[in-house]
Amino acid sequence: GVEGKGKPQASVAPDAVAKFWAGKTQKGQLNFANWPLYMDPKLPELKKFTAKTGIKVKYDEVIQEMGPWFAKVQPQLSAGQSIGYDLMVITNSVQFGQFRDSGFLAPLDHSKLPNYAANAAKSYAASAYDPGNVFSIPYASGITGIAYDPSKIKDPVTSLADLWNPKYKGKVGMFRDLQELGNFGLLAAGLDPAKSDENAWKTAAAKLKEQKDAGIVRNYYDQGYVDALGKGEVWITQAWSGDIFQKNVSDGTNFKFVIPQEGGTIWTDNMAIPITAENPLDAITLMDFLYDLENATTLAEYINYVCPVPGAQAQMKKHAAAASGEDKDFLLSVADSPLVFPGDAEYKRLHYYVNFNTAEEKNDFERVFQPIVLG
Amino acid sequence: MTGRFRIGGARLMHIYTWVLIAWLVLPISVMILFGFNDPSGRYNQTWQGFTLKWYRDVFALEALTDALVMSLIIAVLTALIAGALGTGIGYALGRWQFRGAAGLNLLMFAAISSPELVMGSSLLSMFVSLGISPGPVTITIAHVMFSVSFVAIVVRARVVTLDRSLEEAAADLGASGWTTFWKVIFPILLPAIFSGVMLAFALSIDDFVITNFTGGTTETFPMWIWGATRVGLPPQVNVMGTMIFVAGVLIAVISNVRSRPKKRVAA
Amino acid sequence: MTTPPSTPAAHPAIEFAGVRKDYISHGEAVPAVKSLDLAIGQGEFFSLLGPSGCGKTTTMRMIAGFEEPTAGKVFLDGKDVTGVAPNKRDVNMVFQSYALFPHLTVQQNVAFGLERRKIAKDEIKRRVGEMLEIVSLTGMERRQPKEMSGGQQQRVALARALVNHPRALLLDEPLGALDLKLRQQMQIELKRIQREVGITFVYVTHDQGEALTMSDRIAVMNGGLIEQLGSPRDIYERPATRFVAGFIGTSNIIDGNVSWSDQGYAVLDKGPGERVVVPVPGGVAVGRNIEVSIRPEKIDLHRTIPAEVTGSLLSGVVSEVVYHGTSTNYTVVTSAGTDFVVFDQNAHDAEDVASRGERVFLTWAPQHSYPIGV
Amino acid sequence: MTTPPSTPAAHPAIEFAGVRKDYISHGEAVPAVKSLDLAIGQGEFFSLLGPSGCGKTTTMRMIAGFEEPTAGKVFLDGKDVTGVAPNKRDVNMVFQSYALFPHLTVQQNVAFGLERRKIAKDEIKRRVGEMLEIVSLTGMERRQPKEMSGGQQQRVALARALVNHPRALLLDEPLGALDLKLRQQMQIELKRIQREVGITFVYVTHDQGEALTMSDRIAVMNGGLIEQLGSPRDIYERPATRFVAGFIGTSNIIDGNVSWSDQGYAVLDKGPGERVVVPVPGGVAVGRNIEVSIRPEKIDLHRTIPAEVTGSLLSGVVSEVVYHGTSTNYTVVTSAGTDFVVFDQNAHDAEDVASRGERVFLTWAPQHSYPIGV
Amino acid sequence: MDRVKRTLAPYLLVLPGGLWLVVFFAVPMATMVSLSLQEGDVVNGFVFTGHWQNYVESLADYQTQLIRSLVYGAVTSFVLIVLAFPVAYWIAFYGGRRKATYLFLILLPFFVSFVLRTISWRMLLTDDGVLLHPLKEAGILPGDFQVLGSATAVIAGLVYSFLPFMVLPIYVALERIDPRVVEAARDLYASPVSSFTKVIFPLALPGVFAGVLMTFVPASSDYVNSELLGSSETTMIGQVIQSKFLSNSDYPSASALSFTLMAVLLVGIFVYARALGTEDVMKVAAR
Ligand SMILES: Nc1ncnc2c1ncn2[C@@H]1O[C@H](COP(=O)(O)OP(=O)(O)OP(=O)(O)O)[C@@H](O)[C@H]1O
Ligand SMILES: Nc1ncnc2c1ncn2[C@@H]1O[C@H](COP(=O)(O)OP(=O)(O)OP(=O)(O)O)[C@@H](O)[C@H]1O
Ligand SMILES: NCCCCNCCCN
Ligand SMILES: [Mg+2]
Ligand SMILES: [Mg+2]
Repeated sequence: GVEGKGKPQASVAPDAVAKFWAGKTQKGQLNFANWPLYMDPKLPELKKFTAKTGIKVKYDEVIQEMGPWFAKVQPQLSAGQSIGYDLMVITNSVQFGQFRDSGFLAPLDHSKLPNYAANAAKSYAASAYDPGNVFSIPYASGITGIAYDPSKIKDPVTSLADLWNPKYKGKVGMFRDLQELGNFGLLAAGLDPAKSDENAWKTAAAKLKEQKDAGIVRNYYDQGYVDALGKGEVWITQAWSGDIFQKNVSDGTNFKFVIPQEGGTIWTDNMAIPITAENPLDAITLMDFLYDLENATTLAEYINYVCPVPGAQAQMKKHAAAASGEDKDFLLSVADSPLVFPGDAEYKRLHYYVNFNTAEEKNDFERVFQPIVLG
Repeated sequence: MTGRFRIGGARLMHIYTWVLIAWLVLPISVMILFGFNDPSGRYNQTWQGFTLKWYRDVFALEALTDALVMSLIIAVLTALIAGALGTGIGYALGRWQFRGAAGLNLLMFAAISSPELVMGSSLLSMFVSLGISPGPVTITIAHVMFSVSFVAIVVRARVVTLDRSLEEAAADLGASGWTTFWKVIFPILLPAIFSGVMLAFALSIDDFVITNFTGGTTETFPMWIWGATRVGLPPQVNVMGTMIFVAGVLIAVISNVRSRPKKRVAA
Repeated sequence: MTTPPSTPAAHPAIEFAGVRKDYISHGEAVPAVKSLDLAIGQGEFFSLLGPSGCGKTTTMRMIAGFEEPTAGKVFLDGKDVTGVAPNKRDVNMVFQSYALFPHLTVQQNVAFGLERRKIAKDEIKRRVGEMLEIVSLTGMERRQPKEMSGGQQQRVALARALVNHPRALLLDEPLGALDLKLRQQMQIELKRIQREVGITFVYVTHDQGEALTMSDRIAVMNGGLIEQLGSPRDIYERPATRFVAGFIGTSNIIDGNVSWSDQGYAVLDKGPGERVVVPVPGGVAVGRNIEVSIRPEKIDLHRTIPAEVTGSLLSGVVSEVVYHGTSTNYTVVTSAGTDFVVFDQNAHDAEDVASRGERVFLTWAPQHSYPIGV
Repeated sequence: MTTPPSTPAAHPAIEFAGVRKDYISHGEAVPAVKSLDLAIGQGEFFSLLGPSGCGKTTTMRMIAGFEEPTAGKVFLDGKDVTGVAPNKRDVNMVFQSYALFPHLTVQQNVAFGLERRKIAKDEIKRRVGEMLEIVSLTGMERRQPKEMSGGQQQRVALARALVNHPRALLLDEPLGALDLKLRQQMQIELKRIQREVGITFVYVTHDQGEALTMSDRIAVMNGGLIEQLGSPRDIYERPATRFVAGFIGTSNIIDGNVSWSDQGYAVLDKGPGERVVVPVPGGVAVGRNIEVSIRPEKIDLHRTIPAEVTGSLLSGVVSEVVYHGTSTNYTVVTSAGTDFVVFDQNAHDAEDVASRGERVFLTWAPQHSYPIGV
Repeated sequence: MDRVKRTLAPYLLVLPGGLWLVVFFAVPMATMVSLSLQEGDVVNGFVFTGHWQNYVESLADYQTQLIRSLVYGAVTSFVLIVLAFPVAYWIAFYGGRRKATYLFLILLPFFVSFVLRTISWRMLLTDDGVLLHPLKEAGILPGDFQVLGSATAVIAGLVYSFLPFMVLPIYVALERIDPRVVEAARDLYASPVSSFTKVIFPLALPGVFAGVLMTFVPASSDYVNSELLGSSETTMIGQVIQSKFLSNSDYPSASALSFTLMAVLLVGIFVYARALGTEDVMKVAAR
């Protein structure tokens, strides 16, 4: 489970849920906006869903990064118009707060989420960004760490310092997302993101600036870092845990993912329904469907991200038992992977995102780190 | 000019011209080539074998197909609207001198020479301020905005070369103003209007920057590609790119052949 | 000429009554045609001749209806057409650049006017066919204007106008765009066609040669007014004004005080033994200054003083001899002070009569001295 | 003419020795100039005359050095210049469209050639000033070509060439772009300037009138060859070939079998009482068919059969009478079957000699019958 | 009545298109200026406060990118002149009957989507791509050799994108030169070199100027090329504006930068037009 700390979520009006869901009917279709590398490209879970419910799903991998996604849909949402999607996967970052505080998210009717209630890890309900899961339920959590290409980098990569290593000048990738970038700056400077203040940010920014000015950073990436790694543009980069696994599976590469000694960050991507969704009932049906034990298991097996359903680990082992040969080894390795089912040891090394209490704080944070990316 | 007035040798320049053309064509050939590649994974990056399957499955990626269809619809609408509005402006500017013509010319010049980025972002600013939601409609509005001046210029160029006595000749032969327009002026302007419309179509279907600002979540073909490039372009993109390329070249070649004047017959 | 006569047959084809036309330019009225009273007869080949800007085109455009007179009236076939739109006037125009419809075939171009008048398809076909035969374009029906030579295009323009059987055909410098050779060919063609169809031609040209050879009557315009109206021969041989004399062909002009006048002749004394004899049917007062015009081809050039001179005699020195093939042109600086040009047709003797620097004598018969404005 | 004479002063300005020029077009050799042997004297005004495509421009361009002869040699002032680049040849060209440098002022245009030859600034200024005075453009130094009239532009082009004091000036249809009036003015100007500066002019025109009035000598070219070379009068009055006769001015050409030949004269019998008398200095066999050319201005036209005829006599019917001002042109269909054109200068009598349809008699002196190629 | 119709006709014809331009070009520009003086954030909204510090701050933070963009634009235009001139020259003077064909070949890239052809370049040139990978494998190039990511790569991309816009106007200018003018120069003792420097090049200048006008503005404000071909060292102002609008939703400072860019470019064009005579530029640009 993933926890966070911070101010409790401003509660919604008690009748908001009823008001939103009143009169909503199933339309038999829904549009799902997700990140790339977040589902088996053959979409087995969605096919199963359609077969079972008759609801057709249009699945688009249109989210590369939170900032642009929010900026893209914000004008439509504030105009009260449909963004063309009924379900989207958004991270517990700055923009989650913006979605939430702007009133862009539909309050969830938990009576329609029995699987979630039954199978989800309980800790999620206590998250700082959405306590009580009023607006969202997790899709998956993940770890931001370091990925590298062992064919190019022979020395073992263990520490954040490797991202600052002049030996890899021009071959280092960093995230463009300010939260992600800032976190690694803080961690590299020995600071805890979740407890950081403006002074800490400035120290971190200086560290990052140093890295940049030395010409070590090739570029600041969104989801495109995977492509850059594949093309040899970067040899070592900030990365999201499951992506590297999927990349290796699909393209036969042999990249490595590590959580640095200094620690990595953990985040959660959440399924949420935009307030202007045209097919919210279909959307919530899918949300719950993905919490079915079997479905959660197969999804985790493929994407290799932290599974919000603890029961999936046992289920996976069952799958392994039923399989044989390579498949069996593979399933076992996933079930035992600390990246999918992290243990306490891992959690100790993982940090939470910076938490902003006010809009000014967030603005200050951005003003500190933005010139690094755009400069 | 005869062959002796060369600077540094015509032959050298000839070779150089071809080198440059090769350079211009290189990425296009790569695009076409990789439409026939058979990559094993998600990344169509290195040559792994020949296949035609992407031609068979061009439309297999629903989102990509939708984006292409969206691009085509917007481009057709843009071409029609900008064609009509631009023809009006072009005809009026070429035909009459009137108060405000200079201002309009300036406005068009500004619209043509403004950075796309600024036009896109300012439109977005306005839509945001007015609470207008971006989407296919705003994209079309923007596309019409930046292509209308081009149509107007193409049409105007033809109108100014129009022999004014043609109108008088028509009147002289008993045609009313309306008849003169439809029977004489319009048919003569038609090729220019057609060029303008094709230009608007091409500008629209190719546009990325302004669409990126005014499109919201609407995905056009270039936008979809821009997004997909982060995680590897599927070969279908190459196939569609090739199809658009071939169609464009064919249209250009055909209209060029058609407009080539027949040999003048001597008296 | 203010009220046209009433019997139809007697109507002139075109009539101007007290017409004036001002253009408004930058808020000011620019007079283009100052005062025009003119009747052009049925079937006449009538030319307007004059320097650039004298108002020829404006006059023409008032007939066609592209411009309305500022004052006065225009009559076509006796009917007042002031205010009638061009498409409702029964005259047709052949434009300088022909103004053929580039998108239509020859057939369609020629049929254009008939179609506007809703004539039956068959009838149109027949008439267009006939017309194309007259202008010798049969077989070219499906060509586009751009596929034709300049001369052929001009014939299409003619056919397109003529096929409507207009009361009059207006031709505004129809040959202006052609080179000399083609121009000469087309002059002959035009004249032939006019003879054949027999309708009124109103012709504008700035080429005097063209006007002289083609017209029944010529109006010489200058500064928005008609300076002289008459047959080509009238205008050439008896110019009414100095302007006309200078504008049409080459004229030698000499002036002087009348030293003797009797029996319809006057004499200007030009030094010892030299004189200009001028016929003045109405008589002229001795002592009055008059201007006399003499055409260069009327003058005889002698190397020795002729024994007996019945008309004028001047002496001078040859300053220029230019061989032109059919004629040799001499420029003579007369003792009287004026330069005289003399054309000598190379008719019988192939050698020059005189050479540069030589002293010569010029003589001409009294009737070839033409007093201007007397 | 293959080896030029050796004393410098005796050199012709320009000489062609056995020159041939083929263009390569689509891999095939197209002969433009077939064989040219020609010497143009110092200070001569020499014209090339001939129909379009006869090789005039090609000849000119070989002098300037823009084309190299396929065979033969070109000499300038006695020096073989084959292979010498245009910028190293001491001749200058005046182009049809003037080819003024549009981005330079008049001053800069005229100075261009001098600057290339690194003449001192002061000297350039002086010479340009002088030259502009000659062509009457003083005060226009700072104008751009587009701000000048056609005639002024032409004078700039002339000045730009002349200022270099070239051995010869080549003018390729320099007046082709001008209208009639301006053209005539410029002809006079050109002739004046040539007289003043006294250098060789090689002049190309397709206007025979221009060639006749301006040249010292004319070469009439046809199909890449010179058909006749001589003075204007030679060429006009004694055309060497039928082509020359037809190309220069109007000629009446009649042929027939010699029915009688004696004492340098031949007679062609043309029906009862009608005949053509031709001088044949070398004699000609009876019965031989010969062609005779007669210029229209040499012919007298009579309404009644003349009492005494010493030369030729033909009868015929007038088919066309065209008044031209200085002359009246008659077209006569002769009984002999050929159309004759007769120019009658309107010299003494203002009335026409004959009118359409009338029967007339044509006479001319023996020396005006010119047998072609006998 | 007819007369009224006639005087109204141009206005009626111009109205829809003109209005479209005013409403969707001129008004947005004004809106943008207004937005650039506002304060606030997306969630709570923006209010007009005449906050000109937006300009000060964003310029302070991003002047490097602005200057870099202008430099890239200028270098691009310059390189384009050098590359395009010989081609335009050859086509204009030696293209013969195939002129149209050559021009068509030059225009070929336009038949492929702008984004797609830039991506194709990236694909070709990328560190382990089809071009470099084999060379690295063969040991001809060191393993860390890279083309992408440098200013050179970005400028090369810009040059590629805009090459036809330079070739065409220069070609048009050269094509208009009367070949006899060149002959006249030779006739007047100009060597091949001086007839080029004294006549051909000066006469082609309006085309060169038009080419600069048509390439400098879009090159300076581009962001696709530097995004795809560049690195963090090559960030251009377009990327900054794009990010501020489309990632950070920071409309006021994005607008301020946008307007600054526009103003700088306009002043540039104006000075430039003045320097060479406005008439010429307008004429060439109006083609
Ligand atoms: N639309 C107009 N507005 C103002 N002035 C005009 C207009 N059209 C003609 N004019 C003036 O009216 C006068 C007569 O012009 P018009 O065109 O009738 O002359 P023209 O005899 O046909 O001359 P040209 O031989 O040059 O064709 C000229 O002074 C001319 O400048
Ligand atoms: N560059 C060329 N290539 C091929 N043939 C040519 C070329 N230039 C001229 N010719 C041909 O050579 C012949 C002579 O041409 P030239 O230009 O010398 O004629 P011209 O007497 O000047 O004719 P014009 O009076 O029309 O100017 C013509 O048949 C022409 O078609
Ligand atoms: N391939 C899926 C990656 C999802 C990453 N989302 C989390 C972003 C945290 N900033
Ligand atoms: Mg006129
Ligand atoms: Mg020629």
